[in-house]
Amino acid sequence: MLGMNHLLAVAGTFAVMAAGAVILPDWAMFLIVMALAKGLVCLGIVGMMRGGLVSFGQGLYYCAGAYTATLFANSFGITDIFLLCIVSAVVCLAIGGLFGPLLAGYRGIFFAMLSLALSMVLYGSLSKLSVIGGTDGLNIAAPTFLGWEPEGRALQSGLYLFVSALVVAAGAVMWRYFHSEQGLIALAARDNELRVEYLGASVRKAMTLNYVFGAVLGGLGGTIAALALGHVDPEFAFWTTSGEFVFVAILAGYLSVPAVFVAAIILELVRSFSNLYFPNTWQLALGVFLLAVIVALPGGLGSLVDRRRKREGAQ
Amino acid sequence: MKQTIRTICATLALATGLSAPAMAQDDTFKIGVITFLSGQAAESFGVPAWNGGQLLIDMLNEGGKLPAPYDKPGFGGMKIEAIVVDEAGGATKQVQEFRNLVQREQVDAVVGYVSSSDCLAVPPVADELKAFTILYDCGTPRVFEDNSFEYVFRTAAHATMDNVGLARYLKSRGFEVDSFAGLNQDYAWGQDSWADFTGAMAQLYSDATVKTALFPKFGAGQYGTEISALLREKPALIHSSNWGGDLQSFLLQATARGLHKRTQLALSAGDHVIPQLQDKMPDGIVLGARGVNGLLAKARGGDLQPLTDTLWDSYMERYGVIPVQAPFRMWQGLLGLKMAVEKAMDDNGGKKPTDEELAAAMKGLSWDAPSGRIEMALGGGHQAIQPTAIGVTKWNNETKMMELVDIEYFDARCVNPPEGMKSQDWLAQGFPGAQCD
Amino acid sequence: MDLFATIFVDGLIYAAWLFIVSVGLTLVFGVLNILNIAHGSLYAIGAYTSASMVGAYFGVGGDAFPWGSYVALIAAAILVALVMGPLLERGLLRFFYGRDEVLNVLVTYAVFLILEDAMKLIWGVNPYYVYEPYTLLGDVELGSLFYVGYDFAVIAIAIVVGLAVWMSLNRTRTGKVVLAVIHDPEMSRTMGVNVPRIYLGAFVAGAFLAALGGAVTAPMISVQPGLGVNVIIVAFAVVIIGGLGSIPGAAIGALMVGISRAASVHLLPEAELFIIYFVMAIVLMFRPEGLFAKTQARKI
Amino acid sequence: MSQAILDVRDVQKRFGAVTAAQDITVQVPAGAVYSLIGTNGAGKTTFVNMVTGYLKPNSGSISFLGRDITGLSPRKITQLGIHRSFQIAQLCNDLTVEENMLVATTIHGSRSPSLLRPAHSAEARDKVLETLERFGIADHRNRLIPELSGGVKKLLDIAMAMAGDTRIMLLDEPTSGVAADEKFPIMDLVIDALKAEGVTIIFVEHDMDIVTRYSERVLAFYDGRIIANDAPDEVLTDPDVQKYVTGVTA
Repeated sequence: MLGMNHLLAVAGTFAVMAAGAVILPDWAMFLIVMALAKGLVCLGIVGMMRGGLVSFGQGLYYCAGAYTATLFANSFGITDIFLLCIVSAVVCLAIGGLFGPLLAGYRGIFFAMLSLALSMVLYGSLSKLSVIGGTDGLNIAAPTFLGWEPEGRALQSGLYLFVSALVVAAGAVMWRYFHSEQGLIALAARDNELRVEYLGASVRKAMTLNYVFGAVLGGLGGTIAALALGHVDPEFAFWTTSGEFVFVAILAGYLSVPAVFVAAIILELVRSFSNLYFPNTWQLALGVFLLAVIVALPGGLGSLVDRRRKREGAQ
Repeated sequence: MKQTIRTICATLALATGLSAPAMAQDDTFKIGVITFLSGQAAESFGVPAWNGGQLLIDMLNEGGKLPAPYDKPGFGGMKIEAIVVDEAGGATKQVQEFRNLVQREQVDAVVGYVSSSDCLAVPPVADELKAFTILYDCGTPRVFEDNSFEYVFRTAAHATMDNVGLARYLKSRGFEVDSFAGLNQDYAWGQDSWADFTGAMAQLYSDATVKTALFPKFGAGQYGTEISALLREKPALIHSSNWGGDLQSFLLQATARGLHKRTQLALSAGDHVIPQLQDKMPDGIVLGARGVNGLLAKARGGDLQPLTDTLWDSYMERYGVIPVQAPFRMWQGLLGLKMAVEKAMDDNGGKKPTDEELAAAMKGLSWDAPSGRIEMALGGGHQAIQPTAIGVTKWNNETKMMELVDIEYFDARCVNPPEGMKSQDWLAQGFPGAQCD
Repeated sequence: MDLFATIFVDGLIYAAWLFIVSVGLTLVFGVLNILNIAHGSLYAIGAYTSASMVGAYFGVGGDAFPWGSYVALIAAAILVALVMGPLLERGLLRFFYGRDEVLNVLVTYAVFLILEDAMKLIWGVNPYYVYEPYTLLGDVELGSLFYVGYDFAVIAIAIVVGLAVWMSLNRTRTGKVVLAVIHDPEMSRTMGVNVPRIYLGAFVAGAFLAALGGAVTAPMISVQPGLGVNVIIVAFAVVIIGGLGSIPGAAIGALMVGISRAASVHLLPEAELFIIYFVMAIVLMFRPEGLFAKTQARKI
Repeated sequence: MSQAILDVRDVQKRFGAVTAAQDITVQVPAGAVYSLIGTNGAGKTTFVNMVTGYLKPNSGSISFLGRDITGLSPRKITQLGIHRSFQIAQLCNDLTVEENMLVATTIHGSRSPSLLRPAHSAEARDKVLETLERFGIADHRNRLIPELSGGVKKLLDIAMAMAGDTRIMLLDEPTSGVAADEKFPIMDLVIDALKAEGVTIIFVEHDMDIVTRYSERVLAFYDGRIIANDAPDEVLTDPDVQKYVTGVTA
């Protein structure tokens, strides 16, 4: 599966990230936890982007994962983060498996809008369901880790380490997938579906697979976000939430996996500071930043890394 | 993958570099204020509230501007410094901003939240961080009915009061309501308000039938179809908890089609649109202000009049508009905080109080505000009750101002559930323990 | 009045409004291949500008001739189109032609964010009212219900807008050139069509229609921040249902959404929130690219 | 005559009022080399598109080894071993030449592509390099498609079509866009390689020299019909063909 070099890189990445649990101040640790949780969702979009599709509705899975974890936790009193992640992933896998084949036939803006519509339907349904809090949402208790019940800074650190590990694992799995045979087919389909079909591969299957991966990642991201925030509400599925994910995915580009998480962290930092220092014009600041990124980095952050790779390869 | 490590190192370095904490100082009391500066709630609630807050903070810092017991400068002599954050962007963002305020900006207290969803999301974090927090505006009863929090206080009554007050007013003024309908925004606020109102009506007007319950989308702007449905159904009364632009648009469109001539309109939170609509708002609308706020406070008289008038006049002078409900709730929150700080300092020998000391002081506190006596009587001393009032709109052609007439004031214990009882149960059981004059 | 007639009239009024706000969106997409989120901002700017201009009109003694306020409404939309259209198209969007359409959605999303705050800086957060044009046309009694005359004026405006757009595309030389550009920009360029000018013209027209939507709506609402965001999603849904780039599609889409929404409010208010997505899902299930999209086989 | 590997009977295709193909009936024996000639719009590419599933006939049937394949999707037909190249090379523009070829070998190499097995393994790349060398385009392997000349694109397109286990190969104008002096070498390479594996070949061609040199049988198309079906010499001297197709006046 992974070569020795890759295993070392994975372990090294995790070690560096883990150091953050010691040196980072609480607020920064929380910010990174949220950024990485959203990064997981965006990684799913990046996977779809490799097949040429951009989902404007990943909030669907972000929200479904968050609510699954919350309802499961509140109904059965389970707070174990591993268990909650697995349950959400399974539920989102099922939803993704249901919608994936339906949506895999759509392309471009239609795929984007249809996925958006699905997530808005979830938004609307949850808003109506006052039994589970309606638009006000629900709270979820702090997570435990296989019986360990930390509080305060230890809780933050535990969560941070868990997310770091999850991100590294998910990143490695997705990296493996992107560069697998099936991943190459998706990349080819992005360019020329006709050719892929005439080589005898199913574009629909490639798109469905990407979509299902996106669903599971979205569910995991939502679960982490819910546990970190302690709260879920239907806004998780609102179109502006999904739009933000797309923005991170575009900022990262589809060429590099780590770039996704770096992009997510950058966006969180920009948003957090602009909100504090320009409380009246933070949207303006964010918009300008967005435009600047799109103009300056048309291929996303990943293109910086990838260009270098190609040059090195050529030498 | 090597660059992965490099990028992550860089990010971590960046993050730590930004983390130098702001130094806490003993001669200032730093509060984080969160309220809507953008979006629909900015105009109706966020900006007027913050205008009122700024005004009060300036007056307190200067000292001697307000009648006793609020004549001492600042909070116990400490200068009040405020950082304001936009509440727009959803609960997710607010939890993050809350952590930033507490951990990065090291504020001494947080005062904020108009949106119920933020009020539900923030308290667990406040307790986790042991950060003293005042919820000054939001309405949902769930905050302290479903949970209890050590460091979180709500200095305004929850929304059940608004609709119980409204129903009681209708009954005591002899309105004949054999049928009614609702038009409420399609989110928790509107849904809960409608549930509270129908609950209260079921007790007070048990024969009245519900014609239709409409829930147009938040921010819909166009109410033509809903108005047609209401005209067609011909209910005796229409209840709406709409606020802001949604309420204004609804009133403009409804009055143009004569809805108010066929049916009695009752708006549970409608006072804040008076300054904008003025005579475009028809006479005879039954109107609440979520407490004895705005015009209802101005018309009340009594012991609190000097305090009310001082703030009223200063607000009018600075902003050229009457203060409506939002600044009143900000005032009661900040004045409560002032009382709590000073009480805590009395107890600890004059040091700047810790979060624990503040929480201990705030618990069960009561104080006077322009909106009446605020008592932290519910939720184990964390949830306020306050009196409320309802009036009817009447345009004064001489002053060219909208007035509220036939005002009836309700005691806090008449319109709020007693301690230990959920508002839904209180409504369902016919207001047990209610103390009305 | 009979229930179904009421539903029809209500639906028609709402559909007229929907059509005005979405026809510009579909036109801009057809020509520039950009799905413009900032369309909502242009709508809001149109509302603000018309509120300001109508306010100013009555401020300088327009009471003597209130009908002039309608001129002010239209003039506001033209002003917005002439200022914002070239500014956005020449200043920004032209650098993104031919790029991925989803990326372009994000570009316009950024513009939307910027304009949201820019409007706040210009107009503040306090609402503006211009109710005069709304009440000027009096009431219309239909059966037992009263409607505002202005509602029917909106229907008339929608019809005029629809016919004007259709006529200028199909009955004028420039319009035919525009249709050619929609059909095949590459080919048109080689045929000597000044494509940049067509793009600019189409965007200005789209901006005008968005601003007109706002200007027409301004008298019946309170104009304040957050106005644009709600318009975008419904307008998107309408043009997706109708088929991106199709003018008749926008009309049919608006009617379908308008009527079904009215039916839902009268008969099943609980479903109102979903009805628009429901219609969209049903349509896309059978016509994956919308009702009036031309499905063209690629030449290989 | 051996058994027909491809059996096309009474096939019709209409686009609105235009009839692009009618009464198309032809049996192609296994291992044969057929060429299709005709003016633009005569129905050659429509024929190729119908056989390979891009277009569905309005009526008639197409069978492959006795199995009805009418209306199957391109993917299903490709999986049966009916492969094609394109008039306009169909390549992935964001990928390099090597990666394009890798896509072809990956897909043809396994019926169910793995989600784990790396596509860029040394083994796979060696195989790709070998193919690229055989087609003389190995020097271009790290270049992106838009940087290539028409001839190289065409070769890559054909090379990709040939990557799998082919029973019938349909080549749509294999030499269009190729420099004149390279046409014969390319055809030699392609036809020899395919013949060596016993593949049945059908190619669309405008150059009559190539038609006579490589094909065993010619189908002449005019106005959606096959107007001649015979050996090259016979067809090219047919007066109708000369009148409607080759433009040679007798």
